Amino acid sequence: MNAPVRELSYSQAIKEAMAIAMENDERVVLMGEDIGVYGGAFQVTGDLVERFGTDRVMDTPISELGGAGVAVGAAVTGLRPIFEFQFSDFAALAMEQIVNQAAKMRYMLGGAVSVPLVMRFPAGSGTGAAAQHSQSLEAWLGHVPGLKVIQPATPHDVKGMLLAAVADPDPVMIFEHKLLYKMKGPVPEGHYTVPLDKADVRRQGRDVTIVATSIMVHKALEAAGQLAAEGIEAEVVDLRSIRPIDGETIIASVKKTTRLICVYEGVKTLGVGAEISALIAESEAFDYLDAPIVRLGGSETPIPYNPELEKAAVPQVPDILAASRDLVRGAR
Amino acid sequence: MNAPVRELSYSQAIKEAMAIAMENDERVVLMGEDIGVYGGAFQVTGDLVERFGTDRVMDTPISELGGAGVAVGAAVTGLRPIFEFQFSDFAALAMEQIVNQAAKMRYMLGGAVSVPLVMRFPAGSGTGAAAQHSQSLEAWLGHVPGLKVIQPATPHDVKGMLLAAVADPDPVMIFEHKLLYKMKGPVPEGHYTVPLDKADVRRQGRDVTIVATSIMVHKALEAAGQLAAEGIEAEVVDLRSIRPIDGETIIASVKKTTRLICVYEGVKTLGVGAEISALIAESEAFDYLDAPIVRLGGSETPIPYNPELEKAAVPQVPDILAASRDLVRGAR
Amino acid sequence: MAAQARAAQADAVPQDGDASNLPFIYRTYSREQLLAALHRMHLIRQFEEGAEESYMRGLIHGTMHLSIGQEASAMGICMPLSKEDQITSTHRGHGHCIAKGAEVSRMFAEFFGKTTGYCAGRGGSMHIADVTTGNLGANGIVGGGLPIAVGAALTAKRLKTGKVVVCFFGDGANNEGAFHEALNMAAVWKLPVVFVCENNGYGMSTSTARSTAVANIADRAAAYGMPGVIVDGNVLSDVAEASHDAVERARRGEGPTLIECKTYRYRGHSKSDRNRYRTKDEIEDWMNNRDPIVRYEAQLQEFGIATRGELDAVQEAVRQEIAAGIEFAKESPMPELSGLADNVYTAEVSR
Amino acid sequence: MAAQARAAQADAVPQDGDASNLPFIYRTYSREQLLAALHRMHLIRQFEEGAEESYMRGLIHGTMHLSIGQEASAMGICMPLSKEDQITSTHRGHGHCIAKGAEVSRMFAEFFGKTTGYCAGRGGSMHIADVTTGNLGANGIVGGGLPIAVGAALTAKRLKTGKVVVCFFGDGANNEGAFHEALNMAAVWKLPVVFVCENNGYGMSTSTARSTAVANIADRAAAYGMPGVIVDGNVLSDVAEASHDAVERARRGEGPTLIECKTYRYRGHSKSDRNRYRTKDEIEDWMNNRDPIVRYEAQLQEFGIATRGELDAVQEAVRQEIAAGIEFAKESPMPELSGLADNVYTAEVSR
Ligand SMILES: Cc1ncc(C[n+]2csc(CCOP(=O)(O)OP(=O)(O)O)c2C)c(N)n1
Ligand SMILES: Cc1ncc(C[n+]2csc(CCOP(=O)(O)OP(=O)(O)O)c2C)c(N)n1
Ligand SMILES: [Mg+2]
Ligand SMILES: [Mg+2]
Repeated sequence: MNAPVRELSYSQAIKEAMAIAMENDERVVLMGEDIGVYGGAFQVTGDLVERFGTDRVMDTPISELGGAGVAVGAAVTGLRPIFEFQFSDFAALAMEQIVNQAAKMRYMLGGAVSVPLVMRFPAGSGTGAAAQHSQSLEAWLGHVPGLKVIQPATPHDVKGMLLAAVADPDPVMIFEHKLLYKMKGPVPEGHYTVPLDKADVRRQGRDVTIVATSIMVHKALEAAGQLAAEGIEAEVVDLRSIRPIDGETIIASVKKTTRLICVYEGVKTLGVGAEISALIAESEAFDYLDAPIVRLGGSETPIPYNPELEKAAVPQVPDILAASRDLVRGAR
Repeated sequence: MNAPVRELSYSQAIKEAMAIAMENDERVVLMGEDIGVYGGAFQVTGDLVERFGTDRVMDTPISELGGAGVAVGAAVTGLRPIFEFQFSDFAALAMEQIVNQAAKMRYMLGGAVSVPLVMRFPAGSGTGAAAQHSQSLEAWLGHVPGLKVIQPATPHDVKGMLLAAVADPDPVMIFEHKLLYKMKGPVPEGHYTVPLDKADVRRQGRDVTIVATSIMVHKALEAAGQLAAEGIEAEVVDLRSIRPIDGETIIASVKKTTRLICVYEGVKTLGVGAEISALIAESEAFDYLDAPIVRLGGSETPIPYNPELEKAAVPQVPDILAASRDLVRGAR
Repeated sequence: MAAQARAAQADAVPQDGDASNLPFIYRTYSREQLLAALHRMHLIRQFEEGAEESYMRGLIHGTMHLSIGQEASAMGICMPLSKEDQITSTHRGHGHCIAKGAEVSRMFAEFFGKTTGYCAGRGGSMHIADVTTGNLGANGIVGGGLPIAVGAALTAKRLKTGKVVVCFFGDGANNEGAFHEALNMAAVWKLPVVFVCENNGYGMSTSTARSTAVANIADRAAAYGMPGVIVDGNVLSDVAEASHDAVERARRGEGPTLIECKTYRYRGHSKSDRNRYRTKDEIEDWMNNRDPIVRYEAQLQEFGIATRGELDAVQEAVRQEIAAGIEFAKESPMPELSGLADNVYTAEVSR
Repeated sequence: MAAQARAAQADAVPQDGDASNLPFIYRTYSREQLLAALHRMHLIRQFEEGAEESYMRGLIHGTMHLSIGQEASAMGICMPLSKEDQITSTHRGHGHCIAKGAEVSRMFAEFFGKTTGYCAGRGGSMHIADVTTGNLGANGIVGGGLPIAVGAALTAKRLKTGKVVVCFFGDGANNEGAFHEALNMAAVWKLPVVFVCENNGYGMSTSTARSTAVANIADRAAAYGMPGVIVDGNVLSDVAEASHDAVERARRGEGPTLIECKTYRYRGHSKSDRNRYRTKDEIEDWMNNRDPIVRYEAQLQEFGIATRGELDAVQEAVRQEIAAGIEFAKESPMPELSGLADNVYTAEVSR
C-alpha cells in the first residue's frame, strides 16, 4: 500500500461496499425504511436507488419485525439482503426474527439451510436524540449463537467487513456508530475483505492494553497519544468483532502489558467489556495480570437528552486517561 | 422460624404470592396468554381466574408486543399488572415495550411517572421444547437500566420476591426456570417479602466460591455436597438478582475463598457469568484471587431438541465438580 | 373541556338566523372557548416556529419534528377532552402537548435541556410530556404509544375513572404490528380509547400509497369491528365533531373508534430532510389553499364570532407568550452532572 | 402437482352424466391423484396417531401439537402446489409437512431425535421441515412464519422463479403484529404468496370470539386490499379450489390472497392441555359429523371413484408405511454429543 490511498467517510465506505456487492451479485438487495429517494436517515444508501432501482433498493413500510422477517425469508430462499434498521433501537421490535429465526434456523433444521443475511444497525449516542434513539445494544446480539456481530471502527474496516459479511453464508450484524459516519479515512478502491473474526492491534504498547470497540477505538487512540507524552505506552486493540471474539489477540496483548482496560459505549453492566474481562480472567493471561481489570462502559442510565448529561453518560478521553494513569501507576 | 413450615412447589408459591397481592390491592391484575381457564401454560395461575374473575385475570390475544404495551400503559396510569409471557423466548417480540418504554419512561419524563409493572418469564431448557422455547435471556434485560431483574431459585424466594416486586414502584422482571416449577420447598404463610437486590449465601465454604443463578443454584449445592466428601468446601452464592447485582456479597465471599466459579444456564458469552467475573476482576477481591475465574455457562449453540444434546448444552453437576476440583487442586 | 362544552351548549355562539345550520363547534362551544382554541392553534404554530429558530441559533440540539400545518387536528381532537382525559402522542407531538394544555415555557425549557423543562432536560422534543394535563408523552418509537394508550384505557375501565384516552399516531405508524395488536385488544375489551391517525400523506419519505395496502387508514377499522371515520384534518370543526362523537361513544362504554385526519406537514420530516419526495406544487397547494388556521379564522369572521382585529390580538398575545417562554427557558438552569442517574428508578436502589 | 393437475384436466375422473356439476377436485384431478391425496390424508392422521402413541411410550420427548381433524386443510391447500412451490408452516405442522411431500420415516426419526431425522434430531416436532419438498419449516413462534413466507415470495418475484409460497398460520396467530406487517407488505409489493389461516376456533384455550375483534379472519383481508375467502376447511375439494384460485392469481402476478379454512382440532392444544375450554358436545359434533377423511371417502364412493374396499386398501398401505417409518426411526442412530455445535454456522468460525 505505497500508492496514496483516497479518503472516504465511513458512510461513503459503506455505500461503496454495498454498490460493489450489488454490481457483483444481482441477488444482493437493500431493504430498509427510507433508504430509497430519501437516501437513508443517515444518508448511507444515498443515491443507490438511482443506480440500482427500487426493485433492489427497497423502501419498506415502517414494519421492523415484518421487514426483518422478509429479509430472513428472502435470505433463506436465495436473495442476499442487506437490511438497514433506521436506528438500532428499533431492532428491539425485530428481535424475534433476528434471534428466534435468523440465528437459529440453520441449527434447528439440522443444517438444511443457510441464512446469508446482513443487517446494519446505526447505533450509539452523541446526536441529542435521547433515550430511544441512542442505545448501544450490540451485547444483546453478541449473546446469540448463530449470529456474527461486528463493530467496525474505520472506513477501511467497514467496507472490507461489509463485503466479507455479504459473502458470508450466515447472518452478520453490523453495528455502526452514528458519529463515525462522517469520519474520514483511507479506503482502497474495489473489492477487498476484512475478516469478521479478527481484532486489530491499532497501536503497540507495553504498559497497558486498552481493548476498545467502535467509536471508543478513536478515543482510546487519542488517549494513548497523550499517555505516550507522559511515558505510558498503551496498546490499543480494536475489537472489531464481538461474536466471535478474537481471544487470541487480546490474550497475547495482556500477557505483554499485564494490565487491561476495556472501553465501550454500551451500558457497563453485561456489556461487551464484561465479556472481555471475563475472557481474560479465565485465560492463561490471568497469571500475567498485575492489576485489576478496569471497565469503562456507559452509565447505568438511559441516554439523557441534555448534551452535557449525554456526554457524561459514556466514556470520554479523560476517563480513559485517568483509568490508564491509575492502573499503570498503581493508584489502585 | 421454628414452627414446621409447610412445603409448596415453586409454581404454587408464585400463585400464592399473586393471590395475596390481588387480595391486598385491587389494582393488581394478571395478564397473559391462556392464564385464565387454561391456568397458564405451566399451570402457574391455575384457578385464580375462578377466584378473581376474568376482569382481573385477563387472557390476552396472542399479541406479545401489544400485550406488554398494554401492561406498561396500565402500570403508568394506576393499575399494577403482573404480565406473564408464556415462554421467555416470546419476549423477543416485546423488547420494544419492555426496553424502550417501560425501562425508560420514568427517566425520559424526568421522574414524572413510575411504571409499577411485574413481568414473569418462564425460561430455560430441559423440557425438550427446542431452540425457540428454551432460551435463558435474562442477560438481555440485565443490561437495561431502569429494569430490575431477578431469578429466584426457591419457592420461598419466588414468593417473597414476587411480593416485593408487586410492591415495587419500578418494572421488575422475574425469570423463572421451568424445571423449578415442580420443585418443592418450605414457604411461609401470608405476606412476606424478600429483597430484590440481595444475593444469598446458601452454603458456607472456604475453598471456592460458586456463584450460581436460578436452577444452577441447586446443581451447585448438589456439587458442593459431593465436594465436601472430597474435602473441598465450596461456598455457594445464590445470585438471585442480576440487576442490580449484589457485588458486596460476592466480593466478600471471594475474598474469603480466593477462587470463583460462575455457573449459569444462559449462553456463556456475554451471559450473567461474564458480569460476575468482571465485577470481581475490577474489585478489591482481585488481589485475593488465587486462580483464574471460571465460567460454566450454556454452550454457544441454540438449544437442541435431542434430550442428550439438550443436557450437554447447559452446565451439569459433573461440570461443576470437575471445575471445582481443577480450580482448588490447581490443575489449572 | 367536555364538561364546559356541555354547559356551553346552552349559550353557544349567538347567530343571525338558524344556528343549527352552523358547523359543529359553533353550535357547541362558547365564543370564549372558540377563541381559546384559536389561541392554542397559534400557540402551536408559533411554538414550533420559535423552536425552529432556536434550533437554527444552536440553542436546541438533537432533532425535532414539526407539525406546522397540522394544528387543527391536534386542537380539534382535544377540544372535547377534559383535563383528566389522557393522550398518548408521537415524535411529532408538540401540537398534541399544547392542545392538551401544556405551557410553552416549560416546553421550551425542555427543548433547551433545562431542569425546568417538563422532563427535567432528560427527554427533549421527542419525549415531551405533561402528565398533569393528561399527556402521557410523545414517543420516539413509531407506534410505541398505541398499546400504551390501550393500557391507559384499561385502567380507566377497571378503576372506573370515567376517563377517555386518545391515541395519536401517524399514517406511517399504521403499518406497525403494534397498531394491529392495540386496535384488536381495544376492540375485544371495548375500552374507552380513540385512535387518531394523523395522515399527512407520508411516513418520512414514504407515501401511504407506497407503504399501505389500502387507500385510507380508516378502511382498516373494519378489521377491528370498530367505526372508521375520515375527516378533513385541516378543518377544526370537522375534527372536533368526529372527536366528540368518538369520545362520547367511548364514555358510554361502547368501545374504540378510529378517526383519520387527512392533513399535511409543511416542514420536512425532521431536521435532516432534504425533501426529495414531495413536489413544491404539492406543498404550496396545502400551504396556500388549506391552511387550518387561515380556514378557522375565516370561519370565525364569517360567522361573526370575531373581527380581524380581534384575531390579530390573539396572535399578538401568543407572540408575547412565546417570547416569554423562550426567555424563561434561556434563563432556567442546566442540570447538574451529578444528577445523571436521577430517576432511573423511583426509589434509588441501595446496593 | 400443478403441472400434473393441468395435464390431468383432460382425463379427469370419468363420470356418469355431466362432470361439470361435480365439485372442483373431481373435475380437475385424475383418479390416481385423488387417491394419492386420500393416501396423504390418512398418512397425516396415522402419523400423528403413531407419534402420539410413541410419545406415550416415552419414545418421543418434549411436546407436540396434533392436527388430527384438520387433514383436508393441509392437503387441499397443497394439491395445486408443485414441488418447487414453498410453504411456511406452524407449530401444528405435521400435516403441512406430509401434504407437501415429506417422508414419514424421516419425520418419525426427527421426533425420536435421530440423526436421520429431517433436522438431524436438532429440531423435533416444532421445527419439522423438509426443504427438498419446499417446506421451509414449522415454527415454534406463533406468527413467525408469516414474514418469512413474504420474504420467500420476494425471492420468487425478484429471481423470477415462478414459485408460489403458501403461508399457513392459525386463528390465534392472526392477532400477532407479524400478521399485519406481513400481509401489508405482501399486498403493497404484489407478491406471489397465499396466506392460509387454519381457523380451528381456538388459539390454545382462547376462542376467536374472545381474542379477535372480527367474526372471520378473512374479514381482515380487506384491510390489505386482498381477496379474503372463507371455506369449509373439512371439505377437501373446497379447500383445493380456493387454493387453486389463489395460487393461480399469485402466479399471474396479481398478488396475495387470504384463505380461511374453518376447521377443528380433535386433540388438546398440546400434550399439557386439560381441555377445559371446549365442551365434549362440541368436540364430538366435529368428530362425528364433519370428519374430513370420512367426508372425502364418502364423496369418492358417491362419485364412483373408489369402492370401500379400495379405500380400505389405501388405509392399510398407510398403516404399513407408518409401521415401517417408526421402525426406521427406532433403528436410526442417536447424534454424537461431539456434534453439539454442528451447524450453528455454515462454515465453522476459525478462532
Ligand atoms: C419503530 C420506529 N421505526 C422508525 C422510526 C423512524 N421514524 C421516525 S418518524 C418516522 C415516520 C413516521 O411516519 P408517520 O407515522 O406517518 O408520522 P409523521 O412523521 O408523518 O407525523 C420514522 C420512519 C421510529 N422512530 N420508530
Ligand atoms: C409468539 C408466541 N406466542 C405464544 C406461543 C404459545 N402458543 C403456541 S401455539 C399457541 C396457540 C396458537 O393458536 P393458533 O394460531 O390458532 O394455532 P393452533 O394451535 O390453533 O393451530 C400458543 C399461544 C408461541 N409459541 N409463540
Ligand atoms: Mg405521516
Ligand atoms: Mg387455532
